[in-house]
Amino acid sequence: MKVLFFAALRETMGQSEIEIVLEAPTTVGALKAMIKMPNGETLNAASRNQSIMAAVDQEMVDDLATVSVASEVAFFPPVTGG
Amino acid sequence: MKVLFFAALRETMGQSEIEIVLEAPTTVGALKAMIKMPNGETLNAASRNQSIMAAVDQEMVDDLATVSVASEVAFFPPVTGG
Amino acid sequence: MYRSILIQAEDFSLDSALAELKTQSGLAGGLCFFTGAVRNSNLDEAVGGLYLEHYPGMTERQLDQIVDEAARRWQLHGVIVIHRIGQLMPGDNIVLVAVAASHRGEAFEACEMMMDYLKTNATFWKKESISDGHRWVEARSSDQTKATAWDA
Amino acid sequence: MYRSILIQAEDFSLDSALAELKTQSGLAGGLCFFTGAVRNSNLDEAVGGLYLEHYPGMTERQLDQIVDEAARRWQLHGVIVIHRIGQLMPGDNIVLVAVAASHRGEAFEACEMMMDYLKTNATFWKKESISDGHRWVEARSSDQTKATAWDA
Repeated sequence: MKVLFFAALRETMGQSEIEIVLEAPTTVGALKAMIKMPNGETLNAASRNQSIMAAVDQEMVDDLATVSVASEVAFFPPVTGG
Repeated sequence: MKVLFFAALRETMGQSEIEIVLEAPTTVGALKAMIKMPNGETLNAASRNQSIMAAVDQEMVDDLATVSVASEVAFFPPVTGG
Repeated sequence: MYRSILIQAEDFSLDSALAELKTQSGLAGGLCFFTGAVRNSNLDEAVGGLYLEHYPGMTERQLDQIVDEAARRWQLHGVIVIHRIGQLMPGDNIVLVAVAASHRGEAFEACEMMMDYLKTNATFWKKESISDGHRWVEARSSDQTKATAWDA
Repeated sequence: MYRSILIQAEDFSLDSALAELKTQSGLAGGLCFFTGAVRNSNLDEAVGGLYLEHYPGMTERQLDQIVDEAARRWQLHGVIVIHRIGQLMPGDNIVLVAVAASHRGEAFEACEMMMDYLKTNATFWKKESISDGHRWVEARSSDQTKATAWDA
């Protein structure tokens, strides 16, 4: 499955996209605990100090949402368009 | 002094402007009782069946407003711009 | 605050109004525009055109007072009001109220208030061409209700 | 109801949007437009430019859902949403929301709701150029408050 990062979080991660092979469906929260930032902190830990939004298959979701082995997941800061 | 008519009232009056010589200041209501429409009815009587707005020196006023001997008075239906 | 009030037979351009507000009133973040256009029917009858009459002098004063009131209520950078007069056809623009403000909420509110006040306070009258002649458009009580609501 | 949703680097024209709404959505009497423009300062610092990033695919879906919600709430003839991406300069247009409706109150409300939802739900991010480099613009809680108010 594909994980995308946008804006400030993309810059923090140093990349816009990573591939993760899931053996079984999981949750957004569990996925955040698996992904490490360059400073070694997990996304899950980082989201205690900064707001990190999540989307699964291009729909806004919370940490309890299901991630399938083929989902497109994205993490990003609160949006600032308009 | 000058009395102006606009829109449907101008058409009813058959003219857009009349001159009235006032010997002393009066009120809008009294002026309406002096002005006759072509059918013989006064503006005052007509205003029982239709809404007639008044302006003195280009400010919206009611029947109690003062009309001086040199005022510009206008009568017209409710406005419909925009 | 920049202001421009025009009563004219000619059409207007929203892009020009936008450029004018940006040039004349500083770089406001939020710009709201309202345009009223001639509809092709009214009260279930086809409308072939609209003639707009006004009270020269008084109309400008009334519009100026409406802009004053908006400027008193909200922090605005600029306001443009353009109202057309004379013979118009279905689809033609009638009126433009354009507002520049720092915050979009203020731009929306000021624009809507000015339209509501303009509808009930500016000395314009519309005469419609219909199949069997002409008729003067009647004022709607809903417009009066909307305008009065701003005073609550 | 006519709808057009565009995400583009190019500038847009309000006059073109007005003509498009008139042509595509029938002769609506009331047309409301909101345009957001790049300001030349933010948080008391001069801003030299703005870079707009978005999430291709998801942004279009979100905007489509926002238009759905407006169409569900109000009787609208047409909606155009255009949001620019890429590098913009102070004074440049960022976003256009244009609404055609029979009644002006509906045009104003729908336009403001879509702007409020767009601010909090559409996947765009702004990065400002300031004197000592760049900074990502932070979301404002006031925008969240405004968007949430529509659900009350």
